[in-house]
Amino acid sequence: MSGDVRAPEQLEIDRLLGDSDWADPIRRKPGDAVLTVSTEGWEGPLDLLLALARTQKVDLREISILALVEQYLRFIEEAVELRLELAADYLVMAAWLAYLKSGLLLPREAQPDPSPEELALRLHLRLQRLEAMREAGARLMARDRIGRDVFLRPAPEGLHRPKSIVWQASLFDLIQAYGHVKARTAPRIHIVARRPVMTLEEAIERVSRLIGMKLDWADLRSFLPEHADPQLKRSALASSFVAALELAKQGRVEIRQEATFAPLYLKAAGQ
Amino acid sequence: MTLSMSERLVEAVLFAAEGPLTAQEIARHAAIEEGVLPHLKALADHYSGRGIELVERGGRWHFQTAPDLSYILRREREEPRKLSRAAVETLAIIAYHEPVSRAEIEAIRGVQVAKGTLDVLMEAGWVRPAGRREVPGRPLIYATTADFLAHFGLASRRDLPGIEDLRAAGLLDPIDLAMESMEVRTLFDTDEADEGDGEEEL
Amino acid sequence: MTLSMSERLVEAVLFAAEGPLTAQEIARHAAIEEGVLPHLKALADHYSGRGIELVERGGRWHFQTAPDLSYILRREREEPRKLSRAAVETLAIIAYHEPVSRAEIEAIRGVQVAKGTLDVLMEAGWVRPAGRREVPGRPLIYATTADFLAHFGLASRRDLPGIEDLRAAGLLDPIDLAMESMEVRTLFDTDEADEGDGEEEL
Repeated sequence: MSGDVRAPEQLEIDRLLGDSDWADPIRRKPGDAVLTVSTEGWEGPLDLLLALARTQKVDLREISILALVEQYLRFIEEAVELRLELAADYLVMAAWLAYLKSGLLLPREAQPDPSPEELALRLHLRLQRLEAMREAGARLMARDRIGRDVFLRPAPEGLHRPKSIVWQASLFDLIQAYGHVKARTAPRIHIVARRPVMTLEEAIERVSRLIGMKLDWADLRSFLPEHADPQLKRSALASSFVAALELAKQGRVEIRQEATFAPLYLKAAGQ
Repeated sequence: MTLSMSERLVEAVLFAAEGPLTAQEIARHAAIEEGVLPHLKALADHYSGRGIELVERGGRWHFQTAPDLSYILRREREEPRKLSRAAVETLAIIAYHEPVSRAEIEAIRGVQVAKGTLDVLMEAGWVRPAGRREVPGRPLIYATTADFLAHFGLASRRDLPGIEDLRAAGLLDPIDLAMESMEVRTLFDTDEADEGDGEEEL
Repeated sequence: MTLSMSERLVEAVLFAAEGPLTAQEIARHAAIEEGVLPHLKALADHYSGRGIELVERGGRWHFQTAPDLSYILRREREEPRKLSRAAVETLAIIAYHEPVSRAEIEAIRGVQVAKGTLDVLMEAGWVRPAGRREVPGRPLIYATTADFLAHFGLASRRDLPGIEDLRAAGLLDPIDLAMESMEVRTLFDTDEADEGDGEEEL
């Protein structure tokens, strides 16, 4: 787990970040083939954050949360630039981290509740716990395991038993059997496991289409689908926010915000 | 007695072997260049008079229980028997829905339950008759026993994973359905309502 | 070394047994009235440094080959199927925190427990449902089994690598508890859900 052996995904991060602040990066040459950056290498945002934290090459207890937040936001930004489809939870985490970052940078008296230090500490503790379990798992797998390192007699004779017939079945057999019965006889309802998500592409398409129909500054929230369920709304908000940033960067929209945390207003550029 | 590395390897190879091995096979498995016969003889001496002995039969070597202690071994007819799939399913349904009648078990399984299946479960001491249902025909109803809980390591029936837990653990995935459909079985009119009732009781 | 009749019996029982046995089971099979623990200890001593060793795992005893011979014995054998990263982490979380609910596993990993992960661990015989947590919703809780200890060569859960250090560092406590003990003012008495707040503020 530790040491200098660099996981492929870590090399990917180096490549992606292309910056010497964190670790000896592998610089991307201009004209390189398309980068293969995806979030599939990670099991969710926390996993990605932990991988990023490791690139700081210090004890996890000493990592800089602010630097980590910046790393994550840059990763997401790069991924967005590369027009990669990001799962909603990565964007939600990005939004939360952006909030945390602004909190950490605010003067002390203006800090909201709960304090950003507390939120940062929570994130820190979560990363420590995940890392601890990851290491524990690795150490567990490295033990002298039956069938790999130590061996039993393959075909013991078996012992005389007090009862003449002993029936064998385990709890797993039992609950598995019940699962089978239920799966076999229950009415088939196919539930699409995929959560309702608005992809970045969809959001860009939607925001750029709607922006043309708005004459004046319009709240970002007015671009969201009205009758969507709460899950899709969360995803749509996050995606539309990133879409707005992307469109602003392309010079197609203007963004205005009255104050920190005030509503975001969008307008088609040049109107 | 301190064993040499070669003797230790010969001992371990014989212990973990699927069956009797020739000296050549032992040497190969233990990656020993020199002859293993002296090691085998030393080990056989060492084990003499113990609970286990090392013996040679037709040029092959193996460990066995000392002959005077063989009475502790299982006799052939005592093979522990694995419950049939039908029996495990029936037991599971009784455990989740008890008390249930045979007709109710069949409705839930969607397959007929042979009389012998319930007999096996009762013989194993896991299922008992628990009175009669006060409906026309007064069918016998069945429930699980304290032995059942003990055998499966459950404090109570409420500790059985619920449907949601099974789903989350992947145990409701119809993986084996292809296999199932190949089984010849009698389909009953499954009354889904029955199932619902049972679940509520858990 | 000359063994007593009782020691011979204990040795033979363990040799012929199909799985690890508790001291009680050994006494019953060997028909020994007195305690077998002294015999087990004598045998374990006798086998130490040999090709085979007698070990105690979770209160049950079994013979296995000596771990230092693995490099020879492992040749020609197939590696057991590798666990996925998700399964390894889930197993570690259950082992170090047991008993633990699915939601608690998810809180630590930051992702949902995929279908099939718990299934695989239960099928391997390493994890079992261990009752329900007496909180609203009565979630099922999971724990490890004696087979888990045997497979990973642990005499007891106290032998889990680094568990004392992790406990001392508070890394096995829930985050809320850790926050409190750090005497940080906790305004939100909720758990991980706090994080969701951020995004509403956009």
